Formats: sequence, structure tokens, C-alpha cells
Amino acid sequence: MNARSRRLCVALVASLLSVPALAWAQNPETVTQFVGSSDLDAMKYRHLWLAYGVIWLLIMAFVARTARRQSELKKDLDLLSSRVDDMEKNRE
Amino acid sequence: MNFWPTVALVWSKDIRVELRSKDTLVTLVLFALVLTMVFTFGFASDPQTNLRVFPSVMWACVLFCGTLGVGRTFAREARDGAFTALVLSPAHRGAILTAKTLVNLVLTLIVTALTTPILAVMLRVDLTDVLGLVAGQLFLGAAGFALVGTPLAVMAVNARFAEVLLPMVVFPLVAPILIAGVTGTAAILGTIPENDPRPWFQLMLGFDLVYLVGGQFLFDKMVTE
Amino acid sequence: MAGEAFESVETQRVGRLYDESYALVDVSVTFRARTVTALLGPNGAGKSTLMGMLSTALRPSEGKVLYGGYEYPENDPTLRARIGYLGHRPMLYSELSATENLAFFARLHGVGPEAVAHWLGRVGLTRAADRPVSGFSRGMAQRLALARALLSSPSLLLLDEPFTGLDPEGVRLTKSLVAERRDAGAIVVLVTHDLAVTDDLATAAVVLRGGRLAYAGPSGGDLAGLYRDHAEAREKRAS
Amino acid sequence: MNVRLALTALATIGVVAGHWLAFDFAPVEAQMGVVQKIFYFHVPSAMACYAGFIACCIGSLAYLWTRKGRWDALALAGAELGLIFGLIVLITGPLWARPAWGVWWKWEPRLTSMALLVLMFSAYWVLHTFGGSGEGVRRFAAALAVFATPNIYFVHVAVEKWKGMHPEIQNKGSGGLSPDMRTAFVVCMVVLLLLFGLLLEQRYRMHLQSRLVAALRRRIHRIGGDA
Repeated sequence: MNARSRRLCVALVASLLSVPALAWAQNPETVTQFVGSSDLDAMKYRHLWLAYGVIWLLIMAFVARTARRQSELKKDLDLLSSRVDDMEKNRE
Repeated sequence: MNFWPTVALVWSKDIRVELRSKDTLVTLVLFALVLTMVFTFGFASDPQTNLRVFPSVMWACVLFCGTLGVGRTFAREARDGAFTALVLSPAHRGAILTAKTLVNLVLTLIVTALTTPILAVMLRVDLTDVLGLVAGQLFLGAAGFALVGTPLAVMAVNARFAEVLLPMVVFPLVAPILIAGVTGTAAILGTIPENDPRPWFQLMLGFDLVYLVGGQFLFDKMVTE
Repeated sequence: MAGEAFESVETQRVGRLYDESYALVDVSVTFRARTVTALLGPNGAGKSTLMGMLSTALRPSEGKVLYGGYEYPENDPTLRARIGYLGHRPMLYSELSATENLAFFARLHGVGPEAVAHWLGRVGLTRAADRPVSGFSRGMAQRLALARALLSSPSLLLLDEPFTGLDPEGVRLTKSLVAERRDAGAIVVLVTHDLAVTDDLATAAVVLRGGRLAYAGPSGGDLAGLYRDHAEAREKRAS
Repeated sequence: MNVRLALTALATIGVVAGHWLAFDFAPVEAQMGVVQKIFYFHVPSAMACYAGFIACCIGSLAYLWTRKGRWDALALAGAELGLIFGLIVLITGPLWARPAWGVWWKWEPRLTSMALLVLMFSAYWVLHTFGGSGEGVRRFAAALAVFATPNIYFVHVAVEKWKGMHPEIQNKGSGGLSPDMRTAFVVCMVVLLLLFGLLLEQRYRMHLQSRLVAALRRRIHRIGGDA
């Protein structure tokens, strides 16, 4: 189950790497129109990048944390259940 | 035993305990006095500004004192496990909650009745013409506090560091009361363009009703372990 | 007020989870009227959990409890009216006097005010009646707590360690009051570690160990023996 | 297992498609320009945030009634996801507001109610995480979540009425979408809610597992103590 969250994480990274390319490709004529534009337009782009950066950073950090915690839990669970089995056997 | 006699019984018992030990009331009053001092020291300025900061200052006092009082009434009850005996008696549990809420309401109102005139005098705000309206607002606001805070305070006695947790939990929950209170009082005093306080009264009333019903509905589930 | 006595109180496969681990597992046991049952077991065996469930303070996570053969709906006040519970803590208001404490609970239980003076007399606290409970010794508080539990003449009397802090006179008094309640037709369940004290009082015993039922049946007048055989059985096997 | 894998794959494709639709397919909004594109993930995040808090409320109510640990786990998972998406909303909101309105923050109804909502469920989360693991704390937290939910409405009404003090508010973004914008928006919404669902389920099972681990620990402790 941990493998799945790792897959999800990798898939998200891969898909996000494609985002700059996509954004770059958007309406080239609009972009040329903005050449030499005002500070405000530049600011708008910066804000856009920041916003998307925040969204995906947060989600990925969350997924990564969940994945790590889950792998820890899996390890604990295996260890503990084998110990319980041993103890039950010893008691019998 | 019926609902209201139980309420009266538990309420008068609590008030008697309160009067006998006095510590809650004394700390509350002292705290309130210090609070009014700090606020007037910090904010007192020309009459126009005083009038504008008055609603915020007044409601901040209600907020702090209300939360402090709510936490203490159950701490005493839980200390020797008396609350268990109370809950295990055949008394209607809704009546117990009602009585406790009324105790908190009375405590908050006493403190408010003390701080508001002091603040008004110190900030030189004339409340004589609008006394009824402001008092009504304070009553509804204090009731909202008690209705939200009391059921949560019952649960907080079992939690670790309850004293810190309760304010943290109650503050965001009473935000609507504060918004309605501050803006409504400002409307009454005429410091904002819209000077009709009625919608704010309605809002507080609605808030009080919802938490009155919600508390009664949930309390049984909350006290059963 | 107490209504007619329960013929029996029966737990059917009750279990209780605390934080996903069981404090009590699959306990089925019947307590009979006119009987004092001693509930025994080492610390953490689940005694107080079982008492809590019988008193309705704790909900069973599994199974059910039948009172007089009847399963009451959750939080039924008429059921609570018929149960008297004495817990680890005195459950009294230390700012109030003994009389005020009893009067408060008497009114909650719908018992007349004459019962207050009566029970204060029975537990020997008449002279201390108007002193605040905060000034009471452990033993006096315990007596008052017993009076509070007996106040409503309960059909089911639950006593969790009633002898702690009591002097020999208090122990004798408690035993006679319990016996009196038993003879009046009540079911009495008693948790204690003073096994010798309860030998002549308890005619039935329930032994818990590790949250499970280890023994349920007549006490045979030798609680210490029962405890040795059932509660400590595992330690013996292990050694 | 396979369904989950398929859904994960779908979400991955969806995220790429959503970005393409938002950045390239949907036209640039006339008044606000490119910055309006924040909105394609900002609004669905708000929806996911609400969904998380609703899950928390439902889980808490069910927990109060049944006292089954799994409901508490659901409530906690819901609160966590609600907080994550709420945080996203609260950060991207000002990033949009700065170029669009000229200020980072306004005491505007939706902003204020979202901020207070996040605050309330932060209290829930803090209580649940640091209040200890006892049943009393869980009950307390559950009651808090249930109490917070009607408050969403009151906060909203309060700040809505308050609006009179801020007449210059522009409520851009929700209405008047061109068809292409709408397509992009709907796809982004579905994708983000799918992602939300996947994360919720994952988080929920994680909490169940951590409870199982704790229970096993106690059991071992118990056996060890006895033997």
C-alpha cells in the first residue's frame, strides 16, 4: 500500500514538471504582446506561479508525509504482529 | 423530578458553592478590573476615537472574562468526582446542562455589569440613552458564550491541559457573537454608516437558539463514557 | 422511590474497549437479589470497568446488561434512580456541609428531607452534619459517601472499595448497612482487596483476570482461596 | 486495489489535463488577465476543503453515537484534508487578490468565513493531536467538530451583513464563464475532488493502522507484564 502512495507521488511530480512547458506554450501571441509591459503584468505572472507552486508543494508534502508515515506503520505492524505471535506461542 | 425544579436545585447549589468559596468570582472581578485598566490605558484618546474603540474594548472584556469563567465552574465539580454522582442521579441531563449554563451566564453578566460602566466612564462614552439596547446585546452575547462554552467545558475537564485548551477551542466558535456584538454596538453608538442594530440582534438570537437546541441534543452523548 | 427490587442483574458477553484495547472481554455473569457478590481481581483486571458499566456510567462496547431481565434504553433516568454507586472518589462537594450534600442528592433522587437526618445518624455523622466536607477526614468522607449511595434505597448497590480509609468501627458499620440493604432485597456488588473483611458478608464471588471472567459462583466463605486459585493462576503456572 | 490504482492513474492524467486546460485551452480573462487562472484550482480547493470539514462533522457525529474508532479516524482524516485544502485556499486567495483587488486581504465575507473555519478545525486538530489519546479527548474533539459546523453558517451570515462597511467589493470569478473556461473549470473541479477522495481514503486507513499498532503495543505490553 505504501508503494501506491509512492506511485502517486511520482506521478504528481511527473505531471507537474509538464506544467511549465504547458504554461510556456500558452498563446504565444499574447506573450509577445506583453513584451515591455507594465510592472503589474509581470506581477500577475509571478503571483500565478507562486499560487500554483504553493498548491502543489503543499499537496506533495502532504502525500510524502503520509507515505512515510505509512511505511513506518507497515514496518511496526509487521514487527509487532510477529512478536505477538511469538509470545502467544510461548504462552501455550 | 421535573425539568425546571432540577434546574433550580442544581443552579442554587452551584451558586451556593460559588458564594462559599468565592475564588472564581474574585479572580474574575480582579481580572476584569485589570483588563479595563489596560484597555483604557492603551486606547483612551480624543472623544471621537474613544467612541469608535469602545465596542471592541467592551466585547474583548466579555470574551476574556466569559471564557475564564466557563472553564472554572466545571473544574470544581470534577475535582472530587461529584459530577459523576450528578450525572448518575436520575436528574434530567438537559436540566443539568441548563443549570450549569445559567450559572455561567450569571457569572459573565456580573462581570460584564461591572466592566462596562467602568469602561464607559473611563473612555467617557455616554451610554445613558442606549443603555437598554446595549444591555440587551450584552445579555444575548453572554448567553451565546455560556451556551457554546458550557457543554465544551464539561468535556474539557477530562482532557490534559484543559485550562489552555478551552479558550483555544471556544474563541473561534464565538466569533459570530463577537462580530455581531462589536458591529451591533457600533451601530447603536452610530459610529458606522449603517446604524440599524436589528440584524445583529437577530443574528445573536439565532446563534443562541441553535446552540441551545444543539447542546441539549448532544449533551447526553457527550457525558456518557 | 426505588421501586420493586431487581430479581437479577445480568451481563451478557459485555466487553469494553479503551483506545482500541480491551479492558474487559466477553464477560457474562449474573448477580442475584438478596446476595452480596464480591468482585475480585488484581489491579487492571477490569473490576472498575465492570462496575462502571453496571452503574450505567460506562457504555459497554459489546454485549448488553439486563436489569431484572430487561434491557433499559440508554440513559434511562428511571434505571439510574434504582442504582446506588460508591466509587473510588467520594463524589461530594467539599464546600458544602454534610447535610447540604445529602439534601442536594436526596432532592435529585426525589427522596424526602427526613432521609437526610436518618442517614446521617446511621453513618454516625450527626455531630459533624453542619461542617463543610473539606474538613472531613478520609474515613468521614467515606461514611458520607456511603450515606449518599444508600440514600435512595437502591435496588442495585455498587460499592467500589468501600472500606478504604475506614477505622474498624467504620468497617463494622459499613458491613451492617450493606447486610441490611441485602436483606431488604437488593443486589449488592462489592469490590475489595480486604478479602478477610468480606468473607462473612459475600456469599457469591466473581473473579476477573486480565479483563476476562475467571470465576463466577458461590464464595464458599473463602475469598482468599478463590483469589489464589483463579486470579493468581497464571503466575503460578508461569513460575 | 485495482480500482484504487485506476483512480490514481486517472487523477494523474487529470492533473496534467487540468493544467493544460487551465493554462492553454481556456482563454485569458479580459479584465484580470492571466492571474485569473489561479481560480481553476483555487475554487475546487475550497470545495475540497468544505468536503473535508463535512466529512469531519459526519465522522464526529457518528463517533459520538456509536463510539467506533473508525468514525473518529474518518473525522480526523477529514479535518486534516480540510485543513490542507483550506490552507491552499487561504494562500492562493491573497495571491489572486493582490493583482485583482490591489490588496492582499480584505475582510470580505468569503475570506473571513474561510479563515475562521480553518481556525476552528485547527483547534480540532490540535486537540486531537496533542490532547492525549484518551477517549475523553476524542469525545471532546468530536463535540467540537459538531459545534463548529453550524457556526460556518453564522460566520458567513455575520460577515455577509458586515459587508455594508466594504462597498467596494468585486465578486469576480464565479459568474460569466465562457464555455471553454467552464470546461476547464469543471475538469479541474472533478480532478481535485478525485484527488481529495484518494487522499482522504489513504489518510483514513493510515489512522486506522496507527490505532492498530498502538493496540498491538498495549497487548504486547500486557502479555509481557503478566508473564
